[in-house]
Amino acid sequence: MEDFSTLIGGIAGDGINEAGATIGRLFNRLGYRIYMYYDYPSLIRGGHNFSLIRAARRKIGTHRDKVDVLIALNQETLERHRERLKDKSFIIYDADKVKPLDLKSSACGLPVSQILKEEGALSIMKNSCILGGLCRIVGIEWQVLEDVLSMHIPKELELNLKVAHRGYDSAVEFCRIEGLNQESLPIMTGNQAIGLGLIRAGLKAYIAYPMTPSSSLLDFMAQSAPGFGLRVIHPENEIAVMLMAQGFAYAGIKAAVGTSGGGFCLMTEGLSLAGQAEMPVVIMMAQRAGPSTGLPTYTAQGDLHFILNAGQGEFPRFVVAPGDAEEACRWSGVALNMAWKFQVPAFILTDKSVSEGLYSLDISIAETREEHPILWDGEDEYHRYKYTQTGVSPLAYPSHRGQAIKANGYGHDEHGITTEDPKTAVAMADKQLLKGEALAKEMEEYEAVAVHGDSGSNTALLCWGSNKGVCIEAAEGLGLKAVHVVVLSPFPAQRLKEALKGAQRIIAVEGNSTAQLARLAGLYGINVDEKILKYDGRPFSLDDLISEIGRTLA
Amino acid sequence: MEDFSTLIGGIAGDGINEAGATIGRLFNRLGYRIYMYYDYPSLIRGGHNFSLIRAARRKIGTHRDKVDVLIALNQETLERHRERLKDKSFIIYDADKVKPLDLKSSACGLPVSQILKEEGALSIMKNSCILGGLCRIVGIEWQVLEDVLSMHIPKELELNLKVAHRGYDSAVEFCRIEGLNQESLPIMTGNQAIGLGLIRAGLKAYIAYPMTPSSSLLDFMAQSAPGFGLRVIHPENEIAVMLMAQGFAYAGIKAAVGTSGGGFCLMTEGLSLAGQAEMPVVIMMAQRAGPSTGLPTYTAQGDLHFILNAGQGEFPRFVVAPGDAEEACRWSGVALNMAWKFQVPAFILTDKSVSEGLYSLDISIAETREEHPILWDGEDEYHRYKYTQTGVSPLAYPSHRGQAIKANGYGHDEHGITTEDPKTAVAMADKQLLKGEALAKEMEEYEAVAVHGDSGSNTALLCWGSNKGVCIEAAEGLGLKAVHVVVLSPFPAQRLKEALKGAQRIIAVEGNSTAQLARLAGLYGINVDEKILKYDGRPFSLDDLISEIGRTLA
Amino acid sequence: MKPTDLGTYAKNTWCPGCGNFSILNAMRAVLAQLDEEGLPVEEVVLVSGIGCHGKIVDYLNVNSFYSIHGRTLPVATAIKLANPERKVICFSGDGDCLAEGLDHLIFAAKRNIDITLILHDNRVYGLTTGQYTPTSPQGFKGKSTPLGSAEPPMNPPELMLVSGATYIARGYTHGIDLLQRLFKEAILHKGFSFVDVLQVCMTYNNLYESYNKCVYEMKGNDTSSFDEALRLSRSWRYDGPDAPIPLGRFYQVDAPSFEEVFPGFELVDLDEAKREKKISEVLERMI
Amino acid sequence: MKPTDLGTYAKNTWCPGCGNFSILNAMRAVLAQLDEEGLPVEEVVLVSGIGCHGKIVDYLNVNSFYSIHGRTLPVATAIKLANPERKVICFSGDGDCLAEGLDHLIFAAKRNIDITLILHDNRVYGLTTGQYTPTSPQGFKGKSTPLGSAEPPMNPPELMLVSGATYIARGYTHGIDLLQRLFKEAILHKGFSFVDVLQVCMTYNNLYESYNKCVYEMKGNDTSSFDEALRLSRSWRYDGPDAPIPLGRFYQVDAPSFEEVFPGFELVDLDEAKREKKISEVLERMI
Ligand SMILES: Cc1ncc(C[n+]2csc(CCOP(=O)(O)OP(=O)(O)O)c2C)c(N)n1
Ligand SMILES: Cc1ncc(C[n+]2csc(CCOP(=O)(O)OP(=O)(O)O)c2C)c(N)n1
Ligand code: SF4
Ligand code: SF4
Ligand SMILES: [Mg+2]
Ligand SMILES: [Mg+2]
Repeated sequence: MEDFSTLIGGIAGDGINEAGATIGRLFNRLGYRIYMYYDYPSLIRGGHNFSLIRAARRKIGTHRDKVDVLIALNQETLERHRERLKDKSFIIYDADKVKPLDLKSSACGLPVSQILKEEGALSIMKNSCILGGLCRIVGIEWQVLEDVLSMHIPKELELNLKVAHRGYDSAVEFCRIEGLNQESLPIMTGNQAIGLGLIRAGLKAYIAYPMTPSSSLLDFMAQSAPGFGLRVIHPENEIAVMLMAQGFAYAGIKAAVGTSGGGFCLMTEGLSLAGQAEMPVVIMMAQRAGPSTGLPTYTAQGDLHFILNAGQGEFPRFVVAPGDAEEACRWSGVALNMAWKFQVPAFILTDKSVSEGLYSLDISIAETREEHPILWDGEDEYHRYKYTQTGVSPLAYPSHRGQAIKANGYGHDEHGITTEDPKTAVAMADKQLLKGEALAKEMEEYEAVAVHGDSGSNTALLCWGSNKGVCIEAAEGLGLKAVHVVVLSPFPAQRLKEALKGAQRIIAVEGNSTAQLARLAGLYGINVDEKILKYDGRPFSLDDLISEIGRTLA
Repeated sequence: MEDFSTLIGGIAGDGINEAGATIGRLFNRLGYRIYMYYDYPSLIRGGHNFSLIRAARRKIGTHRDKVDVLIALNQETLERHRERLKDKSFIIYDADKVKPLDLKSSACGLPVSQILKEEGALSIMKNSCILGGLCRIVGIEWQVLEDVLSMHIPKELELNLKVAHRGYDSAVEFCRIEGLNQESLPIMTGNQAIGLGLIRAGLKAYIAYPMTPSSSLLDFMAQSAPGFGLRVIHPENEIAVMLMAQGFAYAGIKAAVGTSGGGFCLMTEGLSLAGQAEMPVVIMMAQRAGPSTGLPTYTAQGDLHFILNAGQGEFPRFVVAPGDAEEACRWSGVALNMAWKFQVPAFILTDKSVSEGLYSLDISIAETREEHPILWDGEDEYHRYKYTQTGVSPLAYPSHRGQAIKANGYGHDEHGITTEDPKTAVAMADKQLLKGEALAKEMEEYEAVAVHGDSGSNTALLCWGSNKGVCIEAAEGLGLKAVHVVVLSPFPAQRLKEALKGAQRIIAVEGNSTAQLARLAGLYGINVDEKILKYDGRPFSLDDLISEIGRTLA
Repeated sequence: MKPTDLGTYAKNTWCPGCGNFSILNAMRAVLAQLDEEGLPVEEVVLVSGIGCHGKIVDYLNVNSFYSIHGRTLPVATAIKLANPERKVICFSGDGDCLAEGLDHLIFAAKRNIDITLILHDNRVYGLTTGQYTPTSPQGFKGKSTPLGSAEPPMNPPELMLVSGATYIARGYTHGIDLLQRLFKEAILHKGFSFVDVLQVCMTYNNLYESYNKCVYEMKGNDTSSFDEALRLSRSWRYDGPDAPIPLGRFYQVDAPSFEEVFPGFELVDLDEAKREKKISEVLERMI
Repeated sequence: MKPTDLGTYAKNTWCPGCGNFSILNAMRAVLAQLDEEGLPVEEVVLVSGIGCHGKIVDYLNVNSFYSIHGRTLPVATAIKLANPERKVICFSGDGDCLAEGLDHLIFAAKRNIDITLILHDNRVYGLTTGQYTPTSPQGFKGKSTPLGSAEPPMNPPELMLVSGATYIARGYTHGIDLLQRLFKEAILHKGFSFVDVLQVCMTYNNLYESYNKCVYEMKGNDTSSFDEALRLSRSWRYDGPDAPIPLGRFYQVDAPSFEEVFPGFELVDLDEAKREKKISEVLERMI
């Protein structure tokens, strides 16, 4: 079985996210590639949370509707997800809490509470118990589970192992997941991948005010701070976040910020300052369903044009929307490099699916090395905004005896002194245009658009960001082409046209209600024929998309 | 002479804006139509300010490079503007401050300081003296000046008149401006016109934090508050401004806010709230040269796409960019009506040129009446977000016994209670789409695109906002068509296509460096052939544009 | 009207044992009681921020505006100025009100606008799962500060006192009688009322034990004295966990409230004809 | 180094007689003097907001960041945290710092970060031509409040005191010796220093006469006493024009500053090889 889906569900507080991750790690140890979707409402205890873990031979980035194993920590899980059961699915449940439904599936109720009680274990350890049962049921060797738990359980490992073993012993084998002859890869969320990508490319400071689904990057950075020598700050609000980033940039410290829509709004004034003052800054912007507070823990691709146009006035920006953790890691590094090379704001535009989804990551692919900005040569007088052929002025940071390094958000001359002179205004605007061109030129070297699936097909799915995985699989399954636009600004129109060559029918697949990428492509004369849009806050499953494509092509 | 230009220049603090307005009023009394451009840097005393007042038989909205009369309150004025002199221009100057250049123009130095001293007048009264001289020189009767001064000088009228008469007596007639057989119209700035337009359509509250070039609307509203019963608030910052507007909207009070780019940035989060909570709010957004602080007192059209896309998530909005005071007055009323009819944010997008430019206004054209929103009928239980065919839910404001009126920026159900249910999320997003369609339908009734000049020409100038006036005149002069897009959202693509029918060569004329309207039109398959862009913070003069068109067509 | 009449069909999603339940219950009781006593509940408008606290408006069948993070007060200010008859009550979080929206809080106090602000002061960001807030003690180990926060805490009652608030009190979510008394006083007070509620967050900052040990109710303090209010509000500054923590009313004085002074003239509501006439007059003066 | 060495070619565009000239001159003198005394001027970074005050950075040939309205402090905070050796000085306006950016001011004080903030407190929005600010007296007739503002003023030194600033003083732009003394003290003070400068705006709020009548210099006050500082800072609260106005230092205490405590560990600067190794370790733990 080379495509295996497991769902575990319970209430918030049950640790469903972590339990799902552990299941992913088990499959990972067997050489599978992992994708996990974690679904939870905006509350802390109660409600309904579930993790959908899929394991397959090849790298994947989407989930299936149906599951092979359904793990129910409560009755609601069973009831909500019964539709996901196939003829041969298996149900595992907490026998003390869940009354099995009269279903045709095989099922195993574990006496979880009893085991916990007997072992004197905490309620949260029920996951260990259940996972023990799962391993036995799907034929994963005890040792694999022991290795995983030993690595990832920070507290009371012994007791957890004991409880897990009890679960293992209470169940019987139902099937046997074969190990694949592949090495295990690290598995991580998109946000963790971004963190690593930024750190690898030389990040020295991370500033954020918590906001779902960006907060887990703040967590990761705060944890990584001592090891990597990062300054991690959670200040009073997002305005401060964005302005602090500029203080760091001025001082020569590579900094990034992270937020989501509402928080980003508060950064737009600072963004425009970064444009005028030419401060490099990286913004990780994780989309969620809006407008306003919207559905804070659910996904969307509704902010593309906002990001492309945010901030008053005109200045170039780099925008990349990675489609999975690998891309997130690689392109975050590129974003940091571009920010400093061209002294522009650079966006890593994700959504809840990419930011909080769990993926297998092959670091050899995701590698991006630090590049260093053009520095002042120390000759003559320093001019922060010196005109050059590329529009990029060499950088210097305080302190240099005899030199004043003057950054300025007002209209300014080369030295950084304020001026409202019309000729200088034009020259500085032209400098911005030049930088934009230089950035676009640089981007020609990068694979800003990727073609997947059947490249000869005359039907193409056009997507961006988190829909990469689902579009690739759907395209492969249906013999279509899938075109994934990775860089959104500077827009890779030429590459996109080439990628779409031969496609007579272009279907945009997006997580919004107005087809924002299609709109953007339209600007460059690329017209989409059909649109498949999902805007209920949930990502497409492979099955969703395949049936939508079927409807569209019918 | 039916096209007469006067320039008056001096330092900040000389009252150049008011002096220019007075000159405008003089011509107005003679039946001329007026346009005035006022140029000043961002400082309070000193520097160089000038007003360029143009008077013509027909309505105008642009200035000429050359002037007929140059009034120099200081030497710098003479030197900076000598290029503007024609063979037959006349120079008036303060003889105590200015050394006349050796120019061929006729000139008259008035002994201003001496007169002031003899009359015991304050320094600021020099303008009265100079204006007296001007009237005599261009043959405007004393009585006209006396009328204008009597109406507009709040303090020490007698002394001013005396000083003016001394100026009048010190000069000699050089030419004679003929009165036209037209009535005098009110002359006002774009911002004043907006204020009147909003008040006429039922505005009850105006909230703003000062920011050039929007501040003069705040001034106007604060002055008008007692007479019209307006609540005018200048709170702690723009975030508060935008949120207060929503509190008023919730309570049923029609409110507007005003700002410029940087301040608008701080409103974007509240804007998205207005989208989700369906709060009607009018935003007067006056563009200036950016990015960031940029050139605060200079003009630009650099924020169009920002305005169209600001705020996370997707929701409809109304955006109108009036091209002069008349349009500003009429369309501001429309904006307020649309905001409340469709419960959407409505933008009045101006720039420094329109906001602070002075225009003759024919109120009979600028008239827009208050329309009333759809109100709850009082039957059954009130649901703030009731689904309807147009997506527009009837409004109710507190208080109604037994009814809770619940506004919500979170994802919500019809009643306004938070929910993250996927079906409801889709239904509410569809409601937004429906409102957008209903708004677009309503807009079909409005002249959202205007055609001027030679409608049969196969070359068309395409413009928006403040370039209306200059494009019309250039088109008329050169036998071209001028197409002015007034409404930017919902975009009047159909009307625009019709307007451009027959045009084989479309030239975008814009005050930015990236041709933002051209980009927008491109989305609808309307492709511009050439671009004339000006981004030095100064508006096009008629001569600028004509020579640019010449170059383009060559 | 019974308190239960003020419920809604919304499912309550707070954690079991969360202090917010006390605030909800106390407010429900007070609003029901006030309705009986002549302040009809439909005259009340609730405004909430974003955070666990914000959910309270979903649970009260009362006019409400569920606003955004940190922005209760400007919304509330406009609602009050739209109609000074309304009783406007804000529910705000310590992150919401003291970090994101602090500017508005100080201005509301400065203006002494007649609004009641209930601060759900759990000294943690609840809804974003456990970061330090402005009232967390220095060294607080939250998600964004795993090694302990570097900032000393803010002292909200003291800050409100110097900012101009005219009613300042502190409650605790174990102690619903006091909460009810303070809520009622605050709502009835004319001017800006600030109620700091030590609201226990069970999940991320369970301080029940330490609070239970330390809180005491102030008795007989001179609530008209700035100095005494200052002294008492400074007697515990959100730092050490084991100092005595005063509950009750710190301060209450009478002062002109913003909506009384604003806008500086009698508001008229012109009919269209009158408005047109005035517009003509304005236009006349522009010739 | 002479003060004049610190000039630039930028044309000064303040109004004749503007109090900002005194601030500029005092700062220039102090920086030149400090340079002589061992604080090299290149170690200084200036940050300004937007308003007439902000222009000062154009007139000083010193490292600077001309920021946006209200946002000096977050920029300055990061510059300080980037390198705690730097001396960071903010120039801010009363609109800038007390309205638009008040949140940051209180947090800078709370953190006690070693930054000096000079408040150009002209009690009016200068550059936007004359509106009331948070320190304008109630009833101030500005452009946005032609009938008089409805809000009582804010008292910045008092607010700073309860917020945690460890150096608080007031100067006046007629009195350059005192200004110099205070600037120097403030810059040398370790922790957050707040200097409220009664900066006269000639054009929109000319208070020379009233200030000249009322100001006096505090002598012998106990600047380590919170209570005394509070009393003195409350002795004039920006309202009546004719009360005695204390100038000089209100408060100065020693306390840990933010950059000393932050980030809670020794900052290392890993070379690429070490970084890669650490990354591999992190990845290992993710299998
Ligand atoms: C502008 C903005 N930034 C961040 C968030 C994310 N956010 C939601 S709730 C919250 C923290 C809430 O903490 P607090 O105000 O103390 O409320 P509590 O949950 O503790 O009641 C944050 C940061 C947001 N919604 N909006
Ligand atoms: C976000 C934002 N809002 C408004 C403005 C416009 N603005 C420029 S200067 C200023 C007022 C300045 O007043 P203050 O801070 O007291 O400085 P002063 O000019 O008196 O020195 C304002 C509101 C701006 N630049 N940015
Ligand atoms: S997280 Fe804390 S504040 Fe939020 S509901 Fe749970 S216990 Fe209450
Ligand atoms: S307006 Fe006032 S503060 Fe600004 S430069 Fe002139 S005098 Fe100084
Ligand atoms: Mg909290
Ligand atoms: Mg000021």
